[in-house]
Amino acid sequence: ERGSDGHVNIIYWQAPSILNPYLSSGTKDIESASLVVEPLGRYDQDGALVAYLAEEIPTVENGGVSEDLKSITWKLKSGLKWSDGSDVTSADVKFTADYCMNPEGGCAQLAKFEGVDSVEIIDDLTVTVTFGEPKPNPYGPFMGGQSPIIQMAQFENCTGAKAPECTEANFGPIGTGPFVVTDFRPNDVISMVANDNYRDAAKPAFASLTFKGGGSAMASGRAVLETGEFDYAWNLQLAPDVLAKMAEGGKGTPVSAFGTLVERIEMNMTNTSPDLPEGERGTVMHPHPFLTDVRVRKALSMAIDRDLLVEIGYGQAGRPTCNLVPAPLAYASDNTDCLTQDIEGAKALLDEAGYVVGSDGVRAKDGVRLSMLYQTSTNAVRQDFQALIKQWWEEIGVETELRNINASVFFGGDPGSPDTFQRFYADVEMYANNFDGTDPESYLAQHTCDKAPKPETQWQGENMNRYCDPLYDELVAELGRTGSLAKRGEIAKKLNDMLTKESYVVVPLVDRGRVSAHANSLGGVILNTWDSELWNVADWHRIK
Amino acid sequence: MLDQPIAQIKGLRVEFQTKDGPVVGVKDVSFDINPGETVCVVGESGSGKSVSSLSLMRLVEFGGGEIAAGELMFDRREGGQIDLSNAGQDLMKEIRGDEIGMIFQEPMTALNPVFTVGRQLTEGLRVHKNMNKKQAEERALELLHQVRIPEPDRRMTQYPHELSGGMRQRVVIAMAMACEPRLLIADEPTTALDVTIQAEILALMDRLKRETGTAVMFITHDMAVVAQMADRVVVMFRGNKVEEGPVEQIFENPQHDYTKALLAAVPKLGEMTGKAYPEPMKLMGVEGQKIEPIKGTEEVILSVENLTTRFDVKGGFLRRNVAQVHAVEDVSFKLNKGQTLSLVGESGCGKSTTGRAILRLVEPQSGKVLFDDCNVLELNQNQLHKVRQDMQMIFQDPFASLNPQMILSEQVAEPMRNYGLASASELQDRVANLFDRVQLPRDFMRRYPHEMSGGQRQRIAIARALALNPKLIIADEAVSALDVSVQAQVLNLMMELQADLGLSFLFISHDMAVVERVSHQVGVMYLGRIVELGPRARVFENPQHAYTQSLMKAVPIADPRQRKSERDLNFKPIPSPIHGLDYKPEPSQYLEVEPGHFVLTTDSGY
Amino acid sequence: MTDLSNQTPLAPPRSQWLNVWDQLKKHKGALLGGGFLVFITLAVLFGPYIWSLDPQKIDYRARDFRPIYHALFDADAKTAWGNPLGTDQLGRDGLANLLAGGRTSMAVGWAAMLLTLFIGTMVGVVAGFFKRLDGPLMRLTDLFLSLPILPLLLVAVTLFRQPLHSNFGPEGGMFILIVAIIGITSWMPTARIVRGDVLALKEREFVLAARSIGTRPGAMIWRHLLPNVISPIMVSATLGLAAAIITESALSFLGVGFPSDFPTWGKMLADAVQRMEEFPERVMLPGIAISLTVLSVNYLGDGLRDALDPRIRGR
Amino acid sequence: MLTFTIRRLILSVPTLLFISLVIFLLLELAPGDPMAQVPLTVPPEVKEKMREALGLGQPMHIRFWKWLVQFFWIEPQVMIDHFFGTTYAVGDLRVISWQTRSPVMDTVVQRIPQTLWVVGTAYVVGILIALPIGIYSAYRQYSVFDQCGTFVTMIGFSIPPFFTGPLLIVVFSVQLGWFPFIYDTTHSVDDWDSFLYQLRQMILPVMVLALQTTAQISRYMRASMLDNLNQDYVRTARAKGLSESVVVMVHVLRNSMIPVVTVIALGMPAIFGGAIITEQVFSVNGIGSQLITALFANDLPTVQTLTFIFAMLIVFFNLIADILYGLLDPRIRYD
Ligand SMILES: Nc1ncnc2c1ncn2[C@@H]1O[C@H](COP(=O)(O)OP(=O)(O)OP(=O)(O)O)[C@@H](O)[C@H]1O
Ligand SMILES: Nc1ncnc2c1ncn2[C@@H]1O[C@H](COP(=O)(O)OP(=O)(O)OP(=O)(O)O)[C@@H](O)[C@H]1O
Ligand SMILES: [Mg+2]
Ligand SMILES: [Mg+2]
Repeated sequence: ERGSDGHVNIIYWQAPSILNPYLSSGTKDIESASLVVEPLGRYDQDGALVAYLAEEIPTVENGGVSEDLKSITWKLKSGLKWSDGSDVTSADVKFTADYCMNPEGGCAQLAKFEGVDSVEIIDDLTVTVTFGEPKPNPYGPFMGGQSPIIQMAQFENCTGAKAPECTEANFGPIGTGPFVVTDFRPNDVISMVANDNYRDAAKPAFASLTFKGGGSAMASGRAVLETGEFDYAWNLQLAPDVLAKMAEGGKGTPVSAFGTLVERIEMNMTNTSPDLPEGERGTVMHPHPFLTDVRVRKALSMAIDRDLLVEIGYGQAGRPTCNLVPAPLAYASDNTDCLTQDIEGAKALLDEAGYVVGSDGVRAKDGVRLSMLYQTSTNAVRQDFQALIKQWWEEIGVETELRNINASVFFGGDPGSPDTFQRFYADVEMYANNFDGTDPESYLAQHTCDKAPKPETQWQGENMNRYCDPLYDELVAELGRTGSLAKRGEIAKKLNDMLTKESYVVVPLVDRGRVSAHANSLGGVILNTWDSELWNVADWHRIK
Repeated sequence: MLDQPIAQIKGLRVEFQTKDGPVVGVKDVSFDINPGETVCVVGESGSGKSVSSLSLMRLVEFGGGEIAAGELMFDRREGGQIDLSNAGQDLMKEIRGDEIGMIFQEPMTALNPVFTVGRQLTEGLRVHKNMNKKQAEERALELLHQVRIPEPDRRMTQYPHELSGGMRQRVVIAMAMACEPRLLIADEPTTALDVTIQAEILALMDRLKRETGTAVMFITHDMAVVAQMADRVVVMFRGNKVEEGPVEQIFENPQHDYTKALLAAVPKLGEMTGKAYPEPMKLMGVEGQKIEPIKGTEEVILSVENLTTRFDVKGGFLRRNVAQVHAVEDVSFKLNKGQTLSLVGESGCGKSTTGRAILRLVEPQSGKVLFDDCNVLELNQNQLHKVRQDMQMIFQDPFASLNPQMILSEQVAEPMRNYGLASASELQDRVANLFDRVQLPRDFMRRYPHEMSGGQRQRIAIARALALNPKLIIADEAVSALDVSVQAQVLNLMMELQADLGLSFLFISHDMAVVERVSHQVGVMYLGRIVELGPRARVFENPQHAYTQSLMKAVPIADPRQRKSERDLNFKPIPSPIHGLDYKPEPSQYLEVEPGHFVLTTDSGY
Repeated sequence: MTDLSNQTPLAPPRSQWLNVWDQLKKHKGALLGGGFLVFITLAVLFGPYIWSLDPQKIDYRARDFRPIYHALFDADAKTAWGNPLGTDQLGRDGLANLLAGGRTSMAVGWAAMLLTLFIGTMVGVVAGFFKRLDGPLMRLTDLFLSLPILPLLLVAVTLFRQPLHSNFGPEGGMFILIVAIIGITSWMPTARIVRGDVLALKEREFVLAARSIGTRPGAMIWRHLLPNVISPIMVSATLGLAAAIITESALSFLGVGFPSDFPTWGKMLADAVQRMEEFPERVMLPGIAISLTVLSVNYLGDGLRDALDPRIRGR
Repeated sequence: MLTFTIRRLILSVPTLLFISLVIFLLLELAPGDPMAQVPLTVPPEVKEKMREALGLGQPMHIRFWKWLVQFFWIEPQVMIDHFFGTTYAVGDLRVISWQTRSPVMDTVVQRIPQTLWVVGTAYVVGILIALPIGIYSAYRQYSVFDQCGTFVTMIGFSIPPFFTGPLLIVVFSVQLGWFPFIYDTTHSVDDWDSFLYQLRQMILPVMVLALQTTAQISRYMRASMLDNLNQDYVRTARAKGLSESVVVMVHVLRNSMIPVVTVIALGMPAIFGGAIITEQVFSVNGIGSQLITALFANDLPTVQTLTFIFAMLIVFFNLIADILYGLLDPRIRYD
């Protein structure tokens, strides 16, 4: 029964700063907003699509998606009400699209609406989204936590340049979700109560909810697992032994699930020596002196013991992987050849490539020493990884200098800074990346030649390693044209293998899952890495 | 009852625990103090005078001292005699301030800077006499009247720093007298003050003693003061009592060598009457002293014309000047080579400022300072640097003018370094020679200022001034802070140097007897102006200006048979030297009463 | 007949520093502090040659060893004589890390402290001595007080890391950068205190006296002012060393410090906080090392201050 | 005194303007991008659009001028509107945070209370503990108490809060379970029980912060007391027959407090500035954590505004310290 279970406390160690997912794409903001505003459909814990506000998920089979893959028609459930009591109509859906696609708004989810030509209202409950080109995956708009439906009445005057000025709306959107915001303190805490107009009269079980943000993963883990002050803690990025120790506290349980997040090492194919003039440094003009040799790259990968990395860094929240696309099953390659460490093999490979050990223990060929700069963002686990990998590489005769950079600089795209991951003024770098939803097309397309960051594009671009293979580009184009799921899977696997086991340009290390924790008295938690973790909060309840 | 002494000190021995083991402050001292009697304790610096008095108050403990032996019998107001040396601090608390009052050596620091005078005065009264605030204030006001502070009502709400030194000392006295103690201990209450204020305070204490019958233990090293105040005298020397007796006996028939030396060293006003030129003093225990008049020359070395120095008083919005302190106003004089010109006058009349202005340590407003025919006031920094080589200054306070962190040889060597006069090896020799010159043992060279006695320190200052072979030395109260015996040595040294090297001195002092001893010329200053200027003999023997005359009267005479009575003294408060910006002082005009003897005819403010 | 001449204790002339040393010897705290400081300095300098285990050597099988003293009260604890202070979660030797970390921390601490003192004293003395510069310099102090350290660091890293890196190597370059940043962001309190003291000193007569004997401003500051502000500088020094060691660790925390394979006490402490309950020694050891160093510098500073002050020394 | 104050206040205007310019330039120069925390899945084109929407495309001097106008002209109007119900600022663009897209000042106002509660209380508690320790250590210099005091305060000074914080949490929250350690900012005090709860949730962070304050202030207090205990006026006070307690607690203390009070005043801006690490450890989410989140998110308007408010406080409290000095010490006169 709605509201019968009292109060629930959620803690995120990153605090939400806004409740409008169209103005911020931070996970904390999207997930907190998912308590209030809902999309037409969501991905479930297995990545399958589930209808939320929509009657059902449109597909080619049920006629919701046109044969030419150029349009998709959504039908809203009838009788849906906003939390202020007004009806949800297709106008709201269209408004949502217009809101985000407004060229002046700086919408954070614009990518979701990529290729959308128009959104038409068919009737009060039906809208059709038309794409300019065939879209094999038409579930961009209105699917998942990133693109929920917002109320037209509330946001009508907040479009375009005025979007950021509507503080009240951005802090307390009217939604269809199980909870309603009563008090929003940016970057601190959100207080919510159950939505009286929620479509399921029996839900949510909790009458009120506090969403606390801030602190550290350590503190939030403690609050749930050791002291029981909170019921749910998000994303406990802690060393496995620390987490295990905390779990002994007995007040709660860590839960984990896997998505597509892969911790990887990227190899730089260009020379970034500081001696090169600015403008040429780190561009395709100067190929890397030794990383362009696939044998070196492979040897580097072979020297790594991924099992140990997982054991030390992630425990139950990680598993070794050799794939850039580890999931979903349809797209995951069966590539496992990198899983066993082979130091001797690596040495042999380097010998074969002509790199011989010098007096200082570092291999060299023709005066080119295997000496590398290995950069990553500052983070305890990554630093441990760096230390381990450095040791292994040193064993095979590769000298490694470590550098770690403040995450906000490393991942910030400031073209003026030499330390961004796009600029990649290092030989190898390590970070994690994933893709939205379940379709890896745009993810794989990041490694085409034209996406290489270069001075002309202000160092923007996603092809960090400046990998360039015309074959790869062609295959990506083909993927864009292919509609059949099976065929798409095949191409995607091929692309994945080209980057990993064939060229070792990208050296995946760990398939990183998500660990969160809930109090033992909190029932109904199903961890979902494909959508907001709080996707089923309406089902949460207190175990008596 | 009357012949029972108020306090008896028997065999007192006080030790201090220091890092280098125990130091004996007082070895063995015994004497009595009878009711209504003034006992003067004299002795050189460090002889244990203060320590004895502090022991009587049981305050030595707070300075790290310990009464190692002896009895301190004190006759309480009620309840007869007790031995203070083993009384508890609780009991002492009752006695201190109530039955024994104490006036401390340093009036400048003895008052708490952050409380008003009124508050500090009433504190003791409220503790001992159980008065309420109002009663205590009334009584405090009465006390301030008694010590003759001008405008006592206003003083109650002022802070110590707002009072002049003399006023502060009077507040301290009022504080000590507050509860009408049976015994008053005065530890050098006037040493730091100038003659007129000193005379005033001595008169005041004398009157209070007469009116209330308090016994006084008066500590000093100034024999003239002793002669004026004492009934009995106790002479101390290095921790021991060496002589005791009625004042006349001590002065007329001293027994102990030290007492004799002490008395011999006292310069007496009038000693030089009839002599045209200054000459060194005869000292005890110094063999083969040659005493010859120092003539000097008639060649002018320094000529000051219409020197005016004013300090800005800032205030108001944007810190503009709102008024000026007219510290030196239209001063002119000439100083001859090899001679000494003395400036005398009250505290704050502008003596030091005149000296500093000549060296441009303060920037004068206008006037001319001709030194060797170049106008010092027009020089730029580099030229000034050069001229300072020939003009040196000895400062008022020898301790303050030496850097506490620097060893002495360095300080003496510094001027030579500044002018690059000697190479490193030569430097040591020259410093050593200077030490010899001022009669300091060479092994003092590695010492620090605080390891020296006051007289020794002053000699260092002199050595430093001599280092550059200057032609002129400005000696600002160079001997005021010293013991008489040391003072005599230093004076002799200066005169000897003058005779040998042909130095000229501008001698600034408020001690008339000393001035009489050393000067060729004397200038009397009052409120920034010279009111009388002339040859020493003329000014001393025939003072013309009213201020000079009263100054002469205030000088204590080191002869117990010539006591001054309070009625002879006629004090006028000094007017303020602060005037508004639009105040235009009139130029000074002088009348030449005798050849070379000038007297101010225009208004001086006196 | 009493001897009336001046009796002067004829102490043999000794050098100034011998005096200071004699005085210092009498200060128990200073001796202890100095002794410990010498010990720890020697240990971090030469320790790595004696205990030659590579602090970065990861021996995964030997991870999470406890210090050997642990065996005293817990016989089952994983201990090994090869790792007397235990190992960390990657099997790196605790003792070797402590020694290597000490090297960096002490170096950073001392260098940054000296820089802080240098800038602070300079600014303070100049502001106090030259009236005209007082206002501007004090406003400059306000400015530095309000500068946020993190952006400052990021700017410095962006601008200077590469040149420093190529000239001094990765560690050397970072060392200079960190020391410089800590130095320029923490001199302000020293400057304020020194300025206050100099203002008071300037009114003292010996400064006037020095001027009258022709001392030029430079020499004035050097000979007369600086030696007399030693005492507040000493206090700043003690606090400054601790602050620098801690700030360094906070910097690595923020990802702008030393490379991660470069242990420092602060970083060891910060890293170990997560496992504080299970392995208290990992926080305690670097923590104790920092505290003891700071304490001994404090005591040594106390002693030195007393020893350098001739007024106290004489007693 | 008044004119001194006014003069300094007027002089501080150019100083502050200059400081704001320097801060602005520093932030501009610093590498970093408001899009740094946007997930990597968002394509660069979209990020570029978002940047433009934030106004990042405009030239530097225009942005600085805009900020100046917003901060010095519009924000004060908003304040006036708030207090007097006027409508001067309606429709004007205020300083807007890039993270929250809401006026920075609103967030600041929202956060001041918890910062003041926690950091302010800690400061007060720290001082209240430090003063007696400092006084007694000086009065009994080199006694056991003094030695212990020195020892403990130096340890307190040399141990960083990122260690003491978790330590206290482990002991008092996890092991003993006495106090909560996640600060509830929504908690409002309206009765005895809620006050008790407020106390309980404040105790841990306050303890951590107070340790640092205590360490520093007690050192200053001790030094200052030592300076004054040997002064002549103390002997005079004793000679008047005052009891030891009056001598020490009235005469000596009053003088010793002069430098200490100014030190305390100079520490005040730090209260408003929050305590970055402690706030993070206990999730207090005060000003300190606002600044650090803004820094990491490269939220320049917030950083600029907060840093500048902080600079104003520093300048202001420096002035206060100077004035206090003059008020407490009658010897000092400013005009
Ligand atoms: N607190 C102390 N610690 C160590 N020695 C002390 C202390 N106070 C005084 N003494 C020593 O005790 C001796 C006597 O000192 P006292 O102050 O009584 O001299 P005094 O006769 O009053 O000299 P002055 O005329 O200079 O005041 C001196 O040798 C001095 O060094
Ligand atoms: N730096 C200064 N600023 C303002 N006023 C000053 C300054 N120096 C001296 N005065 C004032 O100038 C006047 C003369 O002072 P000066 O020091 O020359 O007196 P003095 O005759 O040497 O007195 P004493 O015998 O006390 O040394 C006094 O009123 C004094 O207050
Ligand atoms: Mg004395
Ligand atoms: Mg004078």
